[in-house]
Formats: sequence, C-alpha cells, structure tokens
Amino acid sequence: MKPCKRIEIVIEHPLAPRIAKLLVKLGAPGYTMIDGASGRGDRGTRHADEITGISSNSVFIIACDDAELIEAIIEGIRPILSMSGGICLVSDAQWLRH
Amino acid sequence: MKPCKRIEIVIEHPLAPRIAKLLVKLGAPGYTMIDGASGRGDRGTRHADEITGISSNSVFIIACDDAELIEAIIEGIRPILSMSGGICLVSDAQWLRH
Amino acid sequence: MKPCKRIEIVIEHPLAPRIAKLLVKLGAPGYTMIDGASGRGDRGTRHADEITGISSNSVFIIACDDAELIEAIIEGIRPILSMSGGICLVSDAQWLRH
Amino acid sequence: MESLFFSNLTSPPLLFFLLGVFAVVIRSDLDVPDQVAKFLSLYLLFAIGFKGGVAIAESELSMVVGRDLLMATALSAIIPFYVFFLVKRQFGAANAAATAATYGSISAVTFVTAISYLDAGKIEWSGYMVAAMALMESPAIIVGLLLYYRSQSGPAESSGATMGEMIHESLSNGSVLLIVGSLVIGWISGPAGLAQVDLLVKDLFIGVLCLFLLDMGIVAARRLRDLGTAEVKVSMLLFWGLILPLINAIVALALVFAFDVPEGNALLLVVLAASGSYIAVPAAMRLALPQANPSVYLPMSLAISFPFNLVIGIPLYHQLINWLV
Amino acid sequence: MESLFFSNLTSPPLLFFLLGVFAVVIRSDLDVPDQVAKFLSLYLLFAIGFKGGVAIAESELSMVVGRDLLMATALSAIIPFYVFFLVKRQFGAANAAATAATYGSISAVTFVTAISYLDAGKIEWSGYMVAAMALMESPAIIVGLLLYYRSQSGPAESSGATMGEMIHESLSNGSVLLIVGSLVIGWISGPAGLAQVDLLVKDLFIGVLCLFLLDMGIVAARRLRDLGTAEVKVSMLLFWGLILPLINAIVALALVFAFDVPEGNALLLVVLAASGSYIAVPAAMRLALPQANPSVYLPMSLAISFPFNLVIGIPLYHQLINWLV
Amino acid sequence: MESLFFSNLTSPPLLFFLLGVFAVVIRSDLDVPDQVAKFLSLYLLFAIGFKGGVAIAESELSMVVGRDLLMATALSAIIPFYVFFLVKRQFGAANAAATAATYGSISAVTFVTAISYLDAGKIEWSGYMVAAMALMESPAIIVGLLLYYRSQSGPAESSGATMGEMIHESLSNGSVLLIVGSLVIGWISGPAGLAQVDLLVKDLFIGVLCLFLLDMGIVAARRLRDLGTAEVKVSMLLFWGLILPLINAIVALALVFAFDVPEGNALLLVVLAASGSYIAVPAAMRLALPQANPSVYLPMSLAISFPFNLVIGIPLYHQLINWLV
Ligand SMILES: Nc1ncnc2c1ncn2[C@@H]1O[C@H](COP(=O)(O)O)[C@@H](O)[C@H]1O
Ligand SMILES: Nc1ncnc2c1ncn2[C@@H]1O[C@H](COP(=O)(O)O)[C@@H](O)[C@H]1O
Ligand SMILES: Nc1ncnc2c1ncn2[C@@H]1O[C@H](COP(=O)(O)O)[C@@H](O)[C@H]1O
Ligand code: NA
Ligand code: NA
Ligand code: NA
Repeated sequence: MKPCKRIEIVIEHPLAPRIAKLLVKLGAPGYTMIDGASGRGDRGTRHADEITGISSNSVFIIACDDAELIEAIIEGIRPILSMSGGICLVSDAQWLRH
Repeated sequence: MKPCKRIEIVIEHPLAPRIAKLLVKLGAPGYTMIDGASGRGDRGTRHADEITGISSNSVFIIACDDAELIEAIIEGIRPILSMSGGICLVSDAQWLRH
Repeated sequence: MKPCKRIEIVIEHPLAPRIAKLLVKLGAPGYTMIDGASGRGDRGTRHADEITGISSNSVFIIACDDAELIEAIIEGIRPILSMSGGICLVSDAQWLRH
Repeated sequence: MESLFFSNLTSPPLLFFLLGVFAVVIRSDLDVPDQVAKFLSLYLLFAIGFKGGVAIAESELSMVVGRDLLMATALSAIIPFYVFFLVKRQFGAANAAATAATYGSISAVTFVTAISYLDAGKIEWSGYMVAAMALMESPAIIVGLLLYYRSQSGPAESSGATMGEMIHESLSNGSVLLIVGSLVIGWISGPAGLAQVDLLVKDLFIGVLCLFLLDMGIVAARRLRDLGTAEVKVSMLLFWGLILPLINAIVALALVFAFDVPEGNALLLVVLAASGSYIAVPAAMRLALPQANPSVYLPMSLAISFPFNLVIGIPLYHQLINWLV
Repeated sequence: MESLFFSNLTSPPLLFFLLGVFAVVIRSDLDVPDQVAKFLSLYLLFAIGFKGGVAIAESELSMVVGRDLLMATALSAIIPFYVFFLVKRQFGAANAAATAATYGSISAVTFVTAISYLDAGKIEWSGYMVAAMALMESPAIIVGLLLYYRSQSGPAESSGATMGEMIHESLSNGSVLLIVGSLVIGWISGPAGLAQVDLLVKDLFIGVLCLFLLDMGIVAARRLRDLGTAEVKVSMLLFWGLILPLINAIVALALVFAFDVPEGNALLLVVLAASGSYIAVPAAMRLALPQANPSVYLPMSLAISFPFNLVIGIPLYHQLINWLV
Repeated sequence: MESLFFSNLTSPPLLFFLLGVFAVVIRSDLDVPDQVAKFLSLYLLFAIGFKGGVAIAESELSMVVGRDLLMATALSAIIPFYVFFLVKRQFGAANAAATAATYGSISAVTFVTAISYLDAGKIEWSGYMVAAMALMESPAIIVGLLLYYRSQSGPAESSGATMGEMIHESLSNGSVLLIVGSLVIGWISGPAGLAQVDLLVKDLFIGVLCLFLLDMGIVAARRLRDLGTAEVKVSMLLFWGLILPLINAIVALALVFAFDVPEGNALLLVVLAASGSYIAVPAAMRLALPQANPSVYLPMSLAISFPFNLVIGIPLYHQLINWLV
C-alpha cells in the first residue's frame, strides 16, 4: 500500500475526451471513466436522457502518487471546469500495489 | 482548493428522486448521480437487471463545504436509509474552486 | 456515524463475479458495483464498447469497519489484480448508521 | 387436454422463456442488456395497447363490453381483500398489503402470452379486453394500501407517501400510462393509423415476445435463486405463489361462467385474475409502502406465479373453461 | 385548413409525441432508456438516408436537383446571419452565435415527420431532398462561429477549438456522418440493395418514429420545465423559439415561391428552414463555443420550436404553400 | 473473379462496415450504444439459430449431415494444434494458446455475412450448417487450454480456472447457449413456429446486420488503432492476423475438396475455419487463462482477420471453391 491522491472529476460528456487526452498528455498513470451520470449544479439539471449527450456527465477517477503530476492535472483541468462547469475533488487514499 | 466533505449515498433506484428533491430543498450546492448500480447488503442482492428498476441502486456524490448543511443532509437521509436500506459514507476532500 | 474504510476496486468486467464471490465468501458487509466503466492503465485502453465486455471495467465500492476483514479483502484481491490489472484504493470515511 | 399443454410447450415464446431459465440453472452469462429489456417491455405495451385501441374503434360498443370491463375492475378490487386476509398472519400487515395489491393487479406479459396462445389456436377474443387489462392495473394498489392503513391501530406510520401521492403514483406509473395512452391513440387513429404501423405492431409481436420472455426467464430464475433472503419462509412463498393464482382463477372462472363469457375473452379474464403484477405494483409499493419487503412479494409474483401461469396456468384455465362451457 | 391540422393531430407519430409531453406533465416515470433512444435516432437517420440514396439512384439528376440543393445550402448559410443580429442584444454574442447555428441547421426528426405527413396525404416528394437535408446540417455551424469571432473585438477568447477543429467537428458529427453515409450507400447499392433491407428501412419506419417521438415528447417537456434556469428570460426564449421558425419559414416560402418548387419538395424545404438542430449543432457548440450556455439554445430549439413545428408548423406551412401556389 | 469482389463491395452490410471504419478514421463520434450493440448480436444469433433449427426440422438427416458436422468439429479441434506451434515462439505459451483457441473457434458474424453473400448470389446452403457453426464454438477452447497446460513444465500456474470450470465456461457462454438454444427451439417448433416469427427472423435480418456491422466497423477500427499497446510487435500481429485465416481456409478447402462438399456448404465451412472468435473465446480466456494478454489475440482476430474475411476472404474463398470444384 502506498499513499496517493484520489482525484475525482465530474465533467459534461462532450468534454470527456478532452480530459482523457489531457491526462494522457500529462502522463497520468491511468484513469477510470463512468459515463451517463446525471447531476445538478450552478448550470441547472443535467438529465442524462438526451441523444446528444450534452446533458449528461462523465465521472473520472484518477489515482496518482506524484505530487508534481497532481498539480499539473489540477492546473490543466481548472480552465476546462471554469468554462463548462463540473467539479473536481481531491482526497487522500492508500493505493494497493499488486 | 477548499476543504469540504464528500458525501456518497447508495439508495434503491425508486427512491432516488426523493433524495434529489431533498437535496434541492435543503439547498445543497449540487450533486452527481450514477444510475444502474447493482449491489449487495443486508436486504440481499440487487441485480440491476429488472425492467421495474426496483432491484437496482443509484449512487449519489455530493460535495459540500457547509457544516450545517452537511448535518441537515445527513439527518434528512437517515430516515430514508432506515426505511429502505442503502449506505451513506462521508469523507474529507479538497474541492477545486475554478 | 462510525469510522470505516472505503475500498474502491476497478477490475475488468469478466472478473467482476469473482470479486463478488470473494466478498461474499469473506463475509463483507456489502458492496455496490457499477458496470460499464471505461479506462486506461498499463494494459492500454479499455473502451467499454464491446459486446464481449472484456474491454470494460466494473467499479466496486465497499464500506467496511472490521480491520481484519479489510486485510482479508485486500489480500484476496491482490492476486486477482496482479493477474489481470486494475486498481484498488483504500481511504478513510465515516459511515452513517441508520 | 394433454395436447393443450403440449402445444403450449412447443410454442416459441414459451420455449425461449425456458431457455432463459435454463441459462441461469447452468450458470451461463447469457443476459439481455437491461435498457433493451426495458424497451422491449415498452414495445409490448405499445403494440398491445395500439391494437386493442384499433379493435375498439372497429367494434360496436355494446352492453357486453361495459359488463366485461366492470367485471374486470371488480375482480381487481375484490381480489386484494381476501388475499390480504389469507396471507396477513404469515407475512405481516405491510407485506400482506403489498401482496394483495400485486395479485389484484395484473401481469401484462402473461396477458400477451395468453393472446398469442389464443391466436395460435385461432380462438377469437375482443380488442376491448386490452382496456380491461389496463383498468385492472391500478385499483388494487389503492385497495391494498387502504387495507394496510385500516389494519394499523393508532396513527399509521407515514414514512411512505400520502393517499394523494399514492393514487397519483398508481395512475401515472409508466407502464400504466403507456398502455392506456397507446389504447387511446389506437382508438383515435383507427384502422388508418394501424395501416401505418401494423408491421411493427402486429407482425413483429411474437418474435419480440420471444426475446423478451428469454429475458424474463433469466430474471425469474435469478429471483428464484434469491428466494432465501426474504424474511418469509421459502416454503410459504412457494405455497402462496402457486395457490393464489389458482384461487383467483377460480373466482374469475365462477364469474365468467355465471355471465356466459365466450371462450377467448373468458380465458383472458381468468388469466388477468390469476396473474400478479411485477412492474407497476412493485414500483408503486416501494414509494407508497416502503415498509413492505420487496423480496417477499416480487419473487413470489415474478419467480413463482409468473412461470406457473405461463407454463401450466394458461392451458389449464383453458381446459377448465372448455369443461364448464 | 382545419382538416389539415386535424388530420395531423390524429396521426400516430404526433399523438405519441403528445403522450410523451403528457407523461411529463402528470409527472409519470414513463421513460425510453437513453441508449435505446439514441439507437432509434440512429435508425431514423439510417433509414431516411438509405431511402434517399436509392431514390437518387433511381431518378435522373437534372438541373432542378442542383438548384434545390443549392437553395437548401444557401438557406442554411443565410439564416444564421439575420438570426445572429436579431437575438444578439438579448442573448449576448456567444449565445446568439450558437442560436444562429442552431436555426441555420435542421432537425432531422421534424424532417421525417414532415415526410410521413406527406406520405399520409399521398403528396409526392423527391428522394434528393434527403441530400438537401444532409447539406444543411453543417454550414450553419461554421457561419455561426465566424459571426461570433468577428463580433469579438481584440483577440477572440480561444478557450474553445480552432477553426480547423470546428470544421472537422461539424463534418464528422456522428449524425451528419450517418445520414451522409447511408445516403451514399443507398445510392451505390441502389434498388437491389433496397430490396434486401426494405422491410427495416421502409415498412417499420413510421412505427419506430412513433416510439422515438414518444421519447422526444418526454425530453422536450422536461426541457420546457427547466427553462427557468437559463440566463436569458423565459419569455424571451418563448418568443424567439416561436418567432424564429416563422421568420425562417417565410424566407424559405419566398424562395420556393420564386422558383416554383412543387408542393412536396416545397414543404420539405420550408420545414428544413423552420426547424432548428438539437443534435449535431448543440454537440458541436459545446466543443467549439463552450462559452455559449446550452440551456439557452437547446431548450429553445428542442422544447419550443420543435413541438411548434410538429404540431402547428407542418400543416400551417403546407396551407401557406397551397395558398401561394 | 473481379465481379465477385465487386458485388461483395456493393452489398449494404459490407458498405456499412466500411462506414464504421471510416467514422473512426476521421475521428467521428458516431457510435452504436453498447447495450444495443450487444442486443443486436443476440438478435443475430437468435435469428440464425432459429432459422437453422427449422431448416433441420424440414430436411432429412442423412449421412452427409453427420459427415459435415464431424468435419466441422474436427476442424475446430485440429486448427488450434498447428496455430499454437506456429505462433508460440513469438507470442509466448499463454498468448499462443489463446490465439489457438481463438482461431479454432469461429466468428458468428462472419458466418452470417457469408450467408447473406450466398443468399444475394442465390447459392444454396443447408440449414444444418448452423449446427456446424455451433459445434465449432467450444472445442477449440478446451484444446487451446490443454496445449497450454502441457507446454508448462512443472505444475501449471493455476491462477486461472480448473479444467472443469473451463469446460463449463466454454459450454455455458451466453452466445454459445443462445445459438444452440435457438437452434433446438427452431427444430422443436418447426415451420409452424417459424410462421409466427419469420418477419423478425428472416426479413429483418440483413437490415439489422447492416446496423450491427456499422458498429463492428467502429469497434474493429478502434482496436486497430490500439494495436501498439500489445506486448507483441504490431507487424507480427498484422502478419499472423492475415496469414492464419488463409492457412485455415486452405486446410478447410482441402477437406471440402476431398469430400466433394457442394458450393454453398463448402464456402460456409471454409469461412468458419478461416474466421476467429471475438466473443465466446476471449470472454472464456479472461477467466480460464488470465495470463494471456487480451490485447494480443483480441485485436488480431477482431481488427485484422475479421475485416479481411469480410472484405476479401469471402469472395476469395468462393473463387477458390469455384476453381477447385
Ligand atoms: N456540489 C456538487 N457535488 C457533486 N456534484 C456536483 C456539485 N456541483 C456540481 N456538480 C456536478 O457538476 C455538474 C455541473 O455542475 P455546474 O457546472 O455547477 O452546473 C452537475 O451536473 C453535477 O453533476
Ligand atoms: N458495506 C457496504 N458497502 C458498499 N455498499 C453497500 C454496503 N452495504 C450495502 N450497500 C449497498 O446498499 C444497498 C442496500 O443495502 P442493504 O440495505 O444493506 O441491503 C446494497 O444493494 C448495496 O448496493
Ligand atoms: N492510476 C489509475 N487511476 C484510475 N484508474 C486506473 C489507474 N490505473 C489503472 N486504472 C484502471 O484499471 C484498469 C486496468 O488498468 P491496467 O491494468 O493498469 O491496464 C484501467 O482500464 C483503468 O480503468
Ligand atoms: Na391478478
Ligand atoms: Na433551419
Ligand atoms: Na476458425
């Protein structure tokens, strides 16, 4: 077990590929993405009921133990979130090394 | 980044709209909801395979930094969970302000 | 509210029933499972787009407050993860007792 | 009589149901994706409702129609009374009320399977029976809840919904609304409307029913495996899950015999009485009566009564009608 | 004229749209699963594209075809100009640009509903109109974005995509690609290809349209309920959502009158002009112009203009064409 | 010969496959929702199995049938042997065993595409070939695993499943069960059963195949893009992904030539031999042999051999059969 940060991002579905691309570009060790989440925030309700996908959210989970990389991810995500809404939470976790 | 609580609720699908309504009524800053989760607990297995939706779970994620509100959310959720099962976990997190 | 550990496992879809069986065998108090997650890690991209399900992930969330059981779960999961990839994160949480 | 059971057992829809059961028994991973399964059930309600509506538009509305609709509604309101008192001691008041509502209401898939059974045997039935089915969806919910509240001494635990919410819930349930809506639309647009959609609504029906019953077989068998987790003894669930359809069928048989209902419609009425809901009622009960444990009334209706009616009930009731009439 | 509205109102597709709206109004949980709804929309694009391609393969390509396609493309490029300036003051530049792109582009479902309206009335239309529709999907996106960038003094906020990405996005959008691709495949494989798939592509079409419009009714009504959360006043959204289709229809009417386009094609062109996109354009706008607030342009097009065109617009434009010609 | 390729290339199913590939190439977001894609594949298995079963019920079961089924089963058990030894040095034992199982087994979609190719060319084939296909699904899995365990000196790494679990897994796989089950149901219910579902099972088949191949084109092209991430060199994957189908086709060609199998059945047998599984086998391998890296054998079969067989293989094998016979 190794201490790490668990980064959780909720972003509108159309921008999910940008987050994925960003993570790859920054060299994140990996990510998991859950699609089709609905939600509510400052920009109203996202119903996840639409054929366009613009009214649904994607949830990213990223485990990362490199402080600089975490910083880079957060700074990379910040402008995207400011533009389109969504949230980013960071918490402490233990990462099982197998 | 701002410290906050991350509240995670697992509830049976038919009651999800009640949780959503409760959160809006209490003035929660937002929530994200993932549908179609299966699970297992004291009330047996929920298969998420049924056309009624009564055998599937919804997962709520709520970021909240207002201590009173957190208390209100938890107290509002408690009776619903006692009645129908499910879980509620609260943990510390950092909230990226964009 | 009671302190507990929140265990989060990301595993390829075909092995999800094994994790579920393991949890039941070890006597875990319950679990929640979200299917159809995509992701990326050392073994490349999992697209969650395939009819076989072998290219998609399942996310398990387990709340557990029994230290021995937590240890047993982690040790049970470790060989499965070594074999097939995926991650396991453990963090602190408060469990709402209803 | 044997030939009835036999021909029922070689019909594709039933065989696919059994294939689904078999898949679970041998622990196969065969599975119809849940969103698609839900859509197939919407399709069946849409098709049966539309066809029923067109049939009503084409037929003369006579006294007989009114009588049959009344009979159906009455059945749906009466059944919960005795079911509630039959199972209350063993199940507790909340579970008994939910069970009463479940068996007062109907299973649309059992109904459409009975229709495809009649069609295969070239036996006539009337389109307005779809309206009878729609009418039977909701009343039982309200009766069931009233029975529960009356049985509680002191102020009822009101953790659930109010009476108003309850009635709303029972009428606005998605499947109830879709069948009633499709019925009305079929009625309004009539044969001209049917001509535009008949391929989807008529010719594809049995094929889609096969695929849906495959899924129902899987789901029912899974619930049967879970039976142990309920708070009521498995043997009791098995007993009532087999006995309640029979009792309700007999009550309905007496009615159709008394009023001399013709063969096809008689079978449909009996099947409606004998079947229990596993869509509208369980969903409504989770909101209106969350104290009731869904792992009591849902698997009883879905994993015991539903397969029983499909495999044995339909030809058996048919045989009984033939004897009586 | 009344009879036009009346026969439109009794057509099954429209009635199912209204059933969907009704379901939301009475707060029913009726819902078409989202993955299935997405697939139904793919099916409609596939079927209409394929049929259109076969029709082109079967017809002679004349000057008239070129003229009509040009007219359609021109409409799609012109509409955004005046829409942008009409709404800019009230909506702000970004929202105005997105709105302009939305209304310059088209709604495929409104188009196919107009086709089923024509077919029900036995009015002829040409297969190449599907190509016209496909041609109108994208240009408006580019015009809308150009208008926005020109309106920004100083260097444009480039948080969104570059011009190249934008053009790519507008042409590679899934629904644009599927309709164009199906059109080309229908063209290549011709009547022989159609013979292999005609049941799916032709006979099932209206039935599936019914189920899809049921979902569209639900989604549109939900968006209508959310209108309040946008940054623009609800009354303004309502106003422009009703006025823009009318203005665009009148512009198109003038064109079809000037060039003496025959009844069926004329109606389709007018409907294309009057309808606003809620698939291709909103998806492209989230990437190219994220500053624009989707809860302004999406509900306006989806919850106001779309139902208006479906229920009132199509028969109204038809009536106007009959008066003019 | 050219005309064979050409007519294959203008058939709608293949064109939609190419459209899917094109969508990924231009980075379009076109996508068939995964639950629906899974259902379409269930539908294809259901329809082909049912039709095959009815065909068996209608035909006389002769020695020829037994011979052909035996030939198919033998092929499926023999192919893994040489495939394993051919690729073992480059892939390692675990990946070689998985690859052997993959190519010994079959691709149902390649098979149904070959059937629609035969039907388009009005060439006869026998319904029992569906049974041949079903028989070829599983044996290769067991042979592949045995080869792996034998190749390990010392006690085999038993992180995977036991032999019993493995056999269970290979027989209870959802797609194997559905095709076998539908075959048996078609057989039992016969022409009378087919009459009830023929529209779904027959007339819609090619249309649905188009939509499914659209998705397969997308998925295959995505896997081709990911090829780089496997532990085996891309050039090796490309090489074996093209060579293995050819080798297996030649082996099968020799057999069908030796036994003088008629044109249609011959092509189907060759296509079965040449195709590799990407449903049943990869899913079973993840459980039975998790040491094998799925990004080796899955993209090879799905992204290289599958498109090759679809576009070039089927007409090529057909041409070779015509030359030989
Ligand atoms: N406090 C919150 N907790 C959890 N999720 C949130 C919260 N605020 C916003 N979200 C999610 O982020 C999406 C966009 O939020 P917003 O930009 O605030 O409208 C919402 O649809 C939610 O899914
Ligand atoms: N210890 C746990 N960890 C994670 N999820 C749980 C746990 N216990 C219960 N759940 C979830 O809550 C649902 C209802 O639980 P219960 O009421 O205990 O049957 C289950 O289906 C699970 O999805
Ligand atoms: N650092 C990470 N953070 C989040 N999820 C990860 C991470 N690494 C791997 N995963 C997940 O685990 C799956 C398998 O990872 P791997 O075995 O590394 O290829 C991936 O598809 C991801 O869903
Ligand atoms: Na009943
Ligand atoms: Na327009
Ligand atoms: Na093979």
